[in-house]
Amino acid sequence: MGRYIIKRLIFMFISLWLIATITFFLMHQLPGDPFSDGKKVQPEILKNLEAKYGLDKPLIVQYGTFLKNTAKGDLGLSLKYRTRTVNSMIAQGFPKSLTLGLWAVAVGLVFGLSFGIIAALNNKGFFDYFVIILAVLGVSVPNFVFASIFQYFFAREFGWFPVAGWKGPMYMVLPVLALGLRLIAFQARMMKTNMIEIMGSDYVKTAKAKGLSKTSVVIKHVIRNAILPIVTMLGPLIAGIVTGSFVIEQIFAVPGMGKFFVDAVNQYDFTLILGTTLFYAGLLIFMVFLVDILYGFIDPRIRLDD
Amino acid sequence: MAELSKDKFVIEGKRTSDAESIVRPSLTYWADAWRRLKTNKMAITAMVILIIVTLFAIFAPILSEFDYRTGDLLEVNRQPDAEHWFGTDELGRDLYVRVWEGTRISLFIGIVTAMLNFTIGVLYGGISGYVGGNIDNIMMRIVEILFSIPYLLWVIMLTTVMGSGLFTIIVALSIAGWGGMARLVRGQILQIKEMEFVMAAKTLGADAGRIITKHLIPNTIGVIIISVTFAIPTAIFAEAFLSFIGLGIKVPYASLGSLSKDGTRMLLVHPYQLVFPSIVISLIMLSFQIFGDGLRDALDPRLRQ
Amino acid sequence: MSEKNLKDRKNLIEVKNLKKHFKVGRNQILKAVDGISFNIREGETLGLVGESGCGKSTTGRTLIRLYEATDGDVIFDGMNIHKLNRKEMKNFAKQVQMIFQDPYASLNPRMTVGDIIGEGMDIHNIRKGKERTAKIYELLETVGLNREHASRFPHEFSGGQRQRIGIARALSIEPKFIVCDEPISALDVSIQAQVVNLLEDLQEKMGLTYLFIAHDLSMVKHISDRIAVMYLGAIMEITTSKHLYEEPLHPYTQALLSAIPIPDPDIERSRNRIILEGDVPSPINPPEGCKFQKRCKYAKDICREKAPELREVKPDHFVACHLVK
Amino acid sequence: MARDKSRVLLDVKDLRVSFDTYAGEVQAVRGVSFYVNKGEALAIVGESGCGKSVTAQSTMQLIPMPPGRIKDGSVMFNGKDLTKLTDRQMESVRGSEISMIFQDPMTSLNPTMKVGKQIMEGLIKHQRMSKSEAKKKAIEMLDVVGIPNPDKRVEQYPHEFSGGMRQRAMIAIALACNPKLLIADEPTTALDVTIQAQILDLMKGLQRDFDTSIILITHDLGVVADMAQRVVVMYAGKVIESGTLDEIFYDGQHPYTWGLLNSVPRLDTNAKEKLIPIEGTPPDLFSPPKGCPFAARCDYAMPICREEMPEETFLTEDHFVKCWLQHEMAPNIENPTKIKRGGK
Repeated sequence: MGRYIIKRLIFMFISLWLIATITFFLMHQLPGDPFSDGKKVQPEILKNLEAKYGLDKPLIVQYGTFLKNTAKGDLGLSLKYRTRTVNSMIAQGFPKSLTLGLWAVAVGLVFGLSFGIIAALNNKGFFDYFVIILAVLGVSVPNFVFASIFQYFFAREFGWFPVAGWKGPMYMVLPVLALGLRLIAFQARMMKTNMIEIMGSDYVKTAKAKGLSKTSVVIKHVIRNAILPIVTMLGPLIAGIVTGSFVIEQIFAVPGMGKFFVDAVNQYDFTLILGTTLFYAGLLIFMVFLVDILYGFIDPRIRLDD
Repeated sequence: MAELSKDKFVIEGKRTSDAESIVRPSLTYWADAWRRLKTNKMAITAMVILIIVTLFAIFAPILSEFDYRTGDLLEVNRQPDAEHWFGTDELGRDLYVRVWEGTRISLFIGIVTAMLNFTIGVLYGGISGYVGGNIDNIMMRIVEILFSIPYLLWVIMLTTVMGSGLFTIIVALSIAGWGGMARLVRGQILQIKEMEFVMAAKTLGADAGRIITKHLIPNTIGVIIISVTFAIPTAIFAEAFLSFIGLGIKVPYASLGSLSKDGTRMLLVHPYQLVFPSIVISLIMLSFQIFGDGLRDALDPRLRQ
Repeated sequence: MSEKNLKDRKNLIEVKNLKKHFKVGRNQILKAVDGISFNIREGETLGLVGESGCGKSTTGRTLIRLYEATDGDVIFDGMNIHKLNRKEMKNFAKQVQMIFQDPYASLNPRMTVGDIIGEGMDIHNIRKGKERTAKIYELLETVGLNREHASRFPHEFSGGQRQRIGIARALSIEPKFIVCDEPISALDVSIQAQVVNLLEDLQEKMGLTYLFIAHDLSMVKHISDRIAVMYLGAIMEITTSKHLYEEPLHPYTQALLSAIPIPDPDIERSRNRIILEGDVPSPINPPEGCKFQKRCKYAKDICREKAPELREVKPDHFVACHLVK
Repeated sequence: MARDKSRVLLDVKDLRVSFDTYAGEVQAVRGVSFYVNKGEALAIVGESGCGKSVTAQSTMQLIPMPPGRIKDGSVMFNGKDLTKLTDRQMESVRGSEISMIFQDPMTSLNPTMKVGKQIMEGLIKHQRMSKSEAKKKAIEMLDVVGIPNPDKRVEQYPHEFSGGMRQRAMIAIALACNPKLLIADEPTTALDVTIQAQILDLMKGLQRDFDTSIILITHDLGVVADMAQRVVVMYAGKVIESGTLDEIFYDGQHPYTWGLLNSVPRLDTNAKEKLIPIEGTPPDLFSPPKGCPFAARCDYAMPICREEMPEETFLTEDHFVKCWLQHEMAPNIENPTKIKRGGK
């Protein structure tokens, strides 16, 4: 177990280093000029700025400094907002995105799993068809379409929720729904498939042959085993939530990381892009790592030793 | 009981010829899959929708009197009417033409990207799976590290660097997207390679070329086709996503993503500008999803027995 | 079928100290086949029995070089087959064939039965066009199917029919030697007899040599001239099937024979069964000394220290046991 | 063994079970009747697809419904018709009065639940035991079925058990509540012969000690000869012959019974005789043939066989056969099997 964790940690750092390197060199190929806001910058100022950001030094030196700082957790100064560090911007934006993301995951899990369970137990019934339709729609219709529909009807037409902004719990409902819908659809579909497969398995037959009631067979034997594979899918799903939030935050004008990131992209603020990408990549790799370790604990068949 | 006569009690013995005969008509894999697919009404409907949408994407811009690039500043933000079926945008450009032009570009991106993913993925995964051993280990480790970054982050990084032309978007989407296909193909090859019919071919003296072309490819192609079907909408969505964060197709060109993005800005004032592109993109994604599901049911070897 | 006179037949295959080890996990080695030696004489059927994990299938596959041997030699008709180059291998492939266990996995589902049977001829450029078709029809009829079946796909056939298609494929290049790797294990009893009878008829007609691998000792005894009993990668006993049943010398063979229930109530009622304790150990960490010592009730110190050699204790009766005199 | 009604534990009459598939109705069991006496082991033999497993699972109402459907028939157990019970009532029968073990020990235990807990579940449900009592009993049961270190094993998961041990654990689960009837569906098919011998030995011992009746579903006539007192032979969803062990083996009357006995080689005979296979394959139960289902493969088939299914003919109180050869107009056929009473 310990050995497995160490191995995974090493692997994680190699991944992060590779990502950092690739991102760094890619960013330095950027076509735009980060210091021109459309108007001409005086050569001396430009020189000063370049010195301030270390851009006058050879690339390899810049790379070294970058690695050293990143290892310390310092992602540098923003190129556009010259007085602000990337760290401070992440600190400002990320909590909002995190709240949004966590709620979306929670909503996705709770509704997705329950829908999946009910659909499996009501196989070929009315609710099953409802879930099938929801699953296909949720997986295939782009989230910005849902977001717009929600915004138009629930906010503008019916006035149940505010149209956009981030000033309180009511502001969260629509973005969370728009972000979580895909997750609900995905989980419901997967849970249903897993449940139906397990309900036909030999060990469920054994459980029935023991005389357990339908409810305890479902709760103790079916649901637990059906959820297990979903846990392994959590990593990629959270990745989907993160990237999904870029679009959703924009539509609902949520001042989170997504908004910073989109701004950074549009303004060629390469330290900010670099920092944010690294931050997210690190976060996701770490999440996947956590999920795997967690899985090792909850599934007795997995022995984390190689 | 019917009247029993002596002649009914004469021993005739078995009629095993009956037992060995096969009554069902013989069908090839593809004919059988098509037969199965045909019975799936949803999948066929989805397929028809996709064909119609493709035809519109190809012909609607050609047949229309309007041009997707030039706007009429006197006709700005017009509601849909007999002249402009989908209305016009804030620059007075006809949205009917723009939507189908956008569909054309989105479909193009989707299909070309899926093909590139397919090519890279099949080659990489195929080699990794077939050769096996340490080469497989190393090749898969590389994929694992490369694709520990989420797909869309990859796409963002690449398009930021390469700029957002049609060509660069396709390249970026392909570079970021072949990992899944490579893993799938490798898994399939590894599994089929160990099956007894491949052993049998080796025992007969078949060389690698024969095993790959006659045994491995025909038995993986179904799964690969299904996966390509799902790769198309994924690429279309990824481009739309790029448009939303400002990295997609640039004006005056249009894609379904960029049109939707422009539409969301105008949503509260001119909702129709979002309605048409989002209906088309949703329809495409939905149809690919349903058609892909149908195709999976039709091609999945586990259902054949 | 009468008992064949086997003593004066020449050896078609000589296996010398054959080993096949697999790497599993990081530093564990699965010794599937661990130094076995035996001969197969021309025209005979050698049965190879043992329980799951004893290495019998690996032996069959290494014998015809589907797996590369870890150590040891296989001499086929004077050729050391693990030393052949690519071209010689192709020539060797014409002389040996294999029939597989799983009638569902052993036929390529995307090929017609005709192409499956014809593949060997295509590979070796033996027959083309009409001649090829004629041979395919002939083979189908040989195995009791008919020519209409050539255009059909494997999934349209039952298990027994598929197994016969597999036999036709093996016969297509007119081999001398066929490894039958549990060809009947997946079939129903009434169908098993069909396949076994077919194999026996073919042997008689074509003078084939078989290695017949199975876990069902009664069927092996029926079809084989001689039988080798394997346990954890080693051969415990080899002798004629008559001797093996009448006079099993190895304690494992005795237990194995005793474990098989006989479909005759009176006999079953009067039998005293030897029940072996414990499970079949894993070939990953086999016991020291004799592989069977952990489950052997006669085991002495020497059995735990030294692996016994396979030696001829009676004419044509080889046993690997320290305790057999 | 004369038929004594008071000794009958389970009496199945005219059971008909179908499965509705996309291609139509598969009539898996087509009017099966048999009974089990107290304390006896009954074997149901037949080839794959003959309906023996479906029969067993329908007895316990364990076939998935839909697509399965019990169309007709009754299953009398202890004075109750099991087909008429509510789900709740049936649950109290399963595991406490009738238990079942399955063919594949690798898949019949829940992989994510400790073996001990899987034994305890039934005890807690049927005998209202507390957790600690149930655990004590689970350890005891593991010991009874011959698993070493039961107090440690009770805390382990199925993947830590070998195949033979898992089947032992399945038996422990099945026998925990001391049921009157144990249905064993091919319990040793997936096991190696030496392990099969262990399990059969264990089952025989437990049958003696617990006085449990057993229905043994198998295709292996050797296992039947070893375990059973009475035999039911099934073919294509019907019982074609039934009788005591000796009556079936030494005095079988149905050509299919003869065929089964002749197609297996015997370890104890020396003559290299040809096996006599049953040519052809069993009929497709989508559209079962009109007359006797075995007629197409039967060496003694007569025109009448292809037209009408024969009624049962009783030879003794226990032994009946469904074959037109029993009819007075039919020619006399001598039993072609090689097995003779008294061995050899």
